[in-house]
Amino acid sequence: MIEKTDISKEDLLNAYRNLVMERFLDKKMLNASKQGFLPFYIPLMGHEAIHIGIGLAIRNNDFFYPYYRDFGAVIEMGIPLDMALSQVFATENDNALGRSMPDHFSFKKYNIGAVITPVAGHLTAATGIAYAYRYRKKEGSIITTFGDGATSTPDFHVAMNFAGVYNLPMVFFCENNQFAISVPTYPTENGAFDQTYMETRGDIYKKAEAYGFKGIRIDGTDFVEVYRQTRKALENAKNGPVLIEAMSYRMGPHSTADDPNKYRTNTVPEGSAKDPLIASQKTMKDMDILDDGMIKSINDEMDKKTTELVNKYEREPKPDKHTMLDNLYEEEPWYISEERGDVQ
Amino acid sequence: MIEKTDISKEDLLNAYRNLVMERFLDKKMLNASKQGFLPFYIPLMGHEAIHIGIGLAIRNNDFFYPYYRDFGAVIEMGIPLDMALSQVFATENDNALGRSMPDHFSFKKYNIGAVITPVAGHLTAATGIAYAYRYRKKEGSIITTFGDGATSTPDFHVAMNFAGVYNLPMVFFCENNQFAISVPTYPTENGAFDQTYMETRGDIYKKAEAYGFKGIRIDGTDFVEVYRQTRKALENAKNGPVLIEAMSYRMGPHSTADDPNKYRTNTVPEGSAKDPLIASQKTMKDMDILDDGMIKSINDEMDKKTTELVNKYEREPKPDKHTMLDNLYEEEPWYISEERGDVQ
Amino acid sequence: MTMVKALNSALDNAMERDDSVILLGEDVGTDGGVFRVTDGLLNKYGKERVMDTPLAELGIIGFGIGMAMEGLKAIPEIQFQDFLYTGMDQIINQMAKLRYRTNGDYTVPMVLRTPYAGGVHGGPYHSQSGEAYFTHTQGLTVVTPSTPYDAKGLLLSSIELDDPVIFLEPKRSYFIKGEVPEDYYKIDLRKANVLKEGDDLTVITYGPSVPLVQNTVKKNNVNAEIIDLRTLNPFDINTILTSVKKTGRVLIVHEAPKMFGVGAELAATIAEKAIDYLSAPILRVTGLDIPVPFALEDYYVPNERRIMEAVNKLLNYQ
Amino acid sequence: MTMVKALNSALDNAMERDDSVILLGEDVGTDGGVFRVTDGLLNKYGKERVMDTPLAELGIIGFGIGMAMEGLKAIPEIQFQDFLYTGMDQIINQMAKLRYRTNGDYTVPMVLRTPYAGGVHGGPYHSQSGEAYFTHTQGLTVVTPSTPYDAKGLLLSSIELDDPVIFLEPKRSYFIKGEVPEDYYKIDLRKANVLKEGDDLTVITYGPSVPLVQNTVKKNNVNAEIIDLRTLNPFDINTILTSVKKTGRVLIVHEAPKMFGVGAELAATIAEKAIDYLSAPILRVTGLDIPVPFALEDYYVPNERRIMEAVNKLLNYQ
Ligand SMILES: Cc1ncc(C[n+]2csc(CCOP(=O)(O)OP(=O)(O)O)c2C)c(N)n1
Ligand SMILES: Cc1ncc(C[n+]2csc(CCOP(=O)(O)OP(=O)(O)O)c2C)c(N)n1
Ligand SMILES: [Mg+2]
Ligand SMILES: [Mg+2]
Repeated sequence: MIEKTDISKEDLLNAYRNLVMERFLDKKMLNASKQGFLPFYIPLMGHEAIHIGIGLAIRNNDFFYPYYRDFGAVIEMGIPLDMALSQVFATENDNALGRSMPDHFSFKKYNIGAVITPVAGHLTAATGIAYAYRYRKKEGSIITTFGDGATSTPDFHVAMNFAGVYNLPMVFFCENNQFAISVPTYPTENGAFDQTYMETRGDIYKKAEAYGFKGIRIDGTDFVEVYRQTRKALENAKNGPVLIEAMSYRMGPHSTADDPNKYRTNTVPEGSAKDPLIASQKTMKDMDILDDGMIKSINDEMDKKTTELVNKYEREPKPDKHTMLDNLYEEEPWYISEERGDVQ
Repeated sequence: MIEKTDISKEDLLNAYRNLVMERFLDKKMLNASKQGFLPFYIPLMGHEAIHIGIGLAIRNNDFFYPYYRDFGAVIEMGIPLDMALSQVFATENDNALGRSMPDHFSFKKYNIGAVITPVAGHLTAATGIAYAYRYRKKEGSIITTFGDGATSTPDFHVAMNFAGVYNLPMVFFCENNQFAISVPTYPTENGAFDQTYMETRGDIYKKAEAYGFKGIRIDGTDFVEVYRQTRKALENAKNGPVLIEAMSYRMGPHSTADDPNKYRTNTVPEGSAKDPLIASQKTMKDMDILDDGMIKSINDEMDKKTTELVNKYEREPKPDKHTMLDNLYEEEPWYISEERGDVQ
Repeated sequence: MTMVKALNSALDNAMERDDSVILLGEDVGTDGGVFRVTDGLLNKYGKERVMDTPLAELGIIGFGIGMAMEGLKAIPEIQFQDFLYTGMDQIINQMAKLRYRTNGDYTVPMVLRTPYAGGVHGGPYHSQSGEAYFTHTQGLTVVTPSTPYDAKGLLLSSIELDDPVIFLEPKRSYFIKGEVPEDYYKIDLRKANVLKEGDDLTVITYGPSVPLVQNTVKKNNVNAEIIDLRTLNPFDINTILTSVKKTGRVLIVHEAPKMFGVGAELAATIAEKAIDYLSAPILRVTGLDIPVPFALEDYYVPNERRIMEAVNKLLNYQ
Repeated sequence: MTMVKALNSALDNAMERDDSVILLGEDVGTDGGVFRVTDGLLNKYGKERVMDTPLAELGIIGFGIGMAMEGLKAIPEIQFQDFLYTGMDQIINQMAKLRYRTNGDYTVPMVLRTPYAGGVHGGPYHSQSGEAYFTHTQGLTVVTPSTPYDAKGLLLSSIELDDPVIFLEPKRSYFIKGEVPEDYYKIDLRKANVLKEGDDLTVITYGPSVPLVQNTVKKNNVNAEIIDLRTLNPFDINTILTSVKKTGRVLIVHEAPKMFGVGAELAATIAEKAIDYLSAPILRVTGLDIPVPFALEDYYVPNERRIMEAVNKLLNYQ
């Protein structure tokens, strides 16, 4: 049963279009990586409904602190594609001058935190941002995302505890794709457990209780459901923190350095019912927003558009090497000035 | 209602004697510290029932990894008073040559881990020890202690999660004295919360559920109860980890550097019903092991004995300064050999 | 006033001017901090600005970084520098790199205060001098005062900086006294302080070792130039080279262990840029290369005897 | 075989001889490690000895320490050295100090393996060269191989040591090939390796910079003595001083940033113990003093041009 949402059908359709775009872009960026245009790439497949649902739920005043696998969320929030792709392809137009790996966005003026590689390394900063929001009486809540593996880290515990103690206006959003590279999240997810161990024996959404607040588990394959629950959580967060565990599945490799065949058999192939593209299409159809003809034409459009985009960005020039010594400090130390002579 | 325990009345009486000894020793060591014999001291008052209960529960093959406030537990385990007091007073007979602060015991041959100052810094090592026990098919379980404040640390989370994932034979024992220096543990414990914050909003014993195992809350003022629950936990731990939260109250200052009047009014004065000495006496009387005459004579005996002990150890010689460069490495590096000339 | 009071006065001045300045840390509120540096500030500014935190340095630092990202000025206190390693990842990977990796999209104007070095006989975990970990971390400014006056002025300058500062307070000097204005004033973070001019040798030192060096030089009538670095990174190379070129003999004194310590970089820089001016080896008198032993701390730290041995070796060197 | 295979072979040999050797880390089991160093070992030795862990370096390290305290030999793998800072407290405060603070009651025979430095274009968090943090930590032995042969022999020696070793694997050299015996062999951890004798200058280097130095020296026909340190702390002072006294000119090359880096201590030690033998400044060619930028890593690392500039400056110095 599909409840009504508080946004228009048009918004939902646009969101669906972004979801399809993410799917196509992902494949083409993965391809660009195989061809050597990207030394490293983090695939998105399986996460699209989560991304689009989150992006749709975030409103003007909210703050988003993403992790490294959140491309679609940023796009759905309305960040210009040019900004996002300049970052992914580390071009000279990247606002961070190509200093970080793909998908490590930092868009302060859009209220987006700076993605960091060490898993969960952003979570305590997100609590500080939430505190600053309340201190400055800003509208909006903070939402931060992370993987299932991230719940094993020191940072998760400490950030959750700080959020509980200060009763911060924030949503902790766990994108549970059931794997942290090769290590499965839970004991029960697949049959490989005689050979190895898992991330945790506790249900992730219930971990919130250890910190005195509530957690929920949701379906992460349907972007409308993700939207609805996330929006509600952002509203509720004004009264204190909320944890969401969204169940999905990492359909591709962890990164371009990874070969998932070494440790699992893929239980959610593309096109199957748990593929977020298929699950989201079903919801949209049930809501009478989408039909097969539209699906096809959107696919065609996005296929073409994303090919053009990737072709363009993969060939953009890289940042000038002389920029690399800029902006380490407010005022340049003498030894950095000396080292300018070393960059030739 | 007092259940029967599996140990003799004589054992219980001896344990009670140690509890009284701890109380007297504590006062005199605190005094020695005020007189300058100890540059730093960590008071024990309020924890004695926990210590004695734990010490009584630990059996030959169990391993104990204590924190810095566990003097009585070590004594009750049967460690010679001379070893313990040589450590506290950092004398030349200390097996660690006075290198650590008081109560930082390390008695490998008694299966006691090396106490570390950074709060909770020993918890992950305790999990590794538990793993080694199982790997080597050793009898016994591991028990590790820590304060309530320690549950806020990264180490607590990570150690609990590892224990859950590997299903380790260990007991996590939280000595909840309701304060981490000045910061109260829970929101509800006293009236000071308009002015400040607390350690956590989650009940400590329930935190175990986040890691897939069970926690219990017990009364930490009656050593017989502590003994019984701890022994049961050590037995159960053979099937996986257990968390115990023992409720007590830090009746004195946090350390000799602390003035609790700055942040609280003492709600458990000496001699009140929640004083572990009084609570334990009541249990012992109910069990017909103790009467008022015995209480008085044990007090007199321990008063005298502890005065003699402290007088002796506070005047013992300190370790020879030339020892200080020993045993940093298996094989001494050249620069340490050079630095021997610096120690004069 | 004491250095503790001077630091308290700096915090008070800064909080009074600017409501974006926020203190946080274990026991900084009701208790006023274990060394009482934040005493009285909770009452004056309330718990929104003087925040007791749970026991997690990782959180204290990360929380402060987040506040800085939203335009507040967090001043976390870490009770002892020894405990800061539990938040090291946040320092190295987030705090120090954020400006660089975002090309200034975000900055981290934040001052992480922490007492360091010995003086309280606290054994291996209340006595560490870990400054070299921070000076080697690109993006950090590392500051350490030696007097109450410097403590206040350097702290206020650090608070104004748009970069993260590791502000190391020599706890053995917490209770030394000196003249300190009640009013707001600053000290240039990029300038070393020539405490005494001299011709025969240059002694470079900082923080907890400054009084020892001053007393030793005075008592033994050494014609030494004494440089108090104040900022360890980026240090003031001009003041150092000018002095070294004048005296030709260099002694470096710090309480941290020698090997791979701060003194090594000072020596290496001099050996690169002023070798022709040197008439003697570059010597270091430092803490021993071991953890600080509880009962024997007094033998661990540099002392007058060791300094004078080195001075005499340098002065007699042909 | 490649360095990766050589390391795998060392682990295999060690595990075969001694059932107290246990591997643990993220993805070391089924996956065989992100660089495949532990490939095949889960199948051979089972999950009790090749343990996949939850995502927590702090736990991996602490767990290993506990195993060591009970007589096992833990060999944790940290996926990238950059992530190790989340367990830094365990390294500095527990692993490095345990033997000392208990006067040997407990020791920590444990080898913490981790890839470091650049080579995979992984940006600021897959490229760090943090060796100076470890060399400055009293109690640690810091080892880094430069060839497949050394990798195996040094790893086996490290495993036999009754002390904690930080074993830094230059990931840019993971796939270089060399002769490596299948059998068990060791290399002295306290001896540097003179890779090439020479008279005009001494080049001291290690780990990922070794091939660059060798190629540069060869290609440009420099009469240089090349020292591969192998162990950074405690380093082999005799080999260094002997060479420096012979050549009188010193160049230090490493990929880590210069300021307060490992090269600083080498320079400082030489400036203390051999200054009279020097005919030129002590120079360093190192990584730049910034985080490693993703798109511009190639300009960050030392290169032939920079090395030859320094060599020429040294050789022409009067
Ligand atoms: C602190 C840290 N340790 C290890 C890594 C290497 N690593 C990168 S992603 C990853 C798995 C993360 O899993 P999860 O949190 O579930 O997120 P997912 O990648 O599945 O979206 C690991 C181990 C890292 N980036 N940071
Ligand atoms: C990592 C770390 N941070 C701070 C401290 C300083 N400190 C020592 S004890 C303590 C409070 C500990 O409280 P709790 O865990 O409840 O134990 P208790 O002392 O009450 O027995 C603090 C903050 C420390 N030792 N280690
Ligand atoms: Mg995952
Ligand atoms: Mg407590």
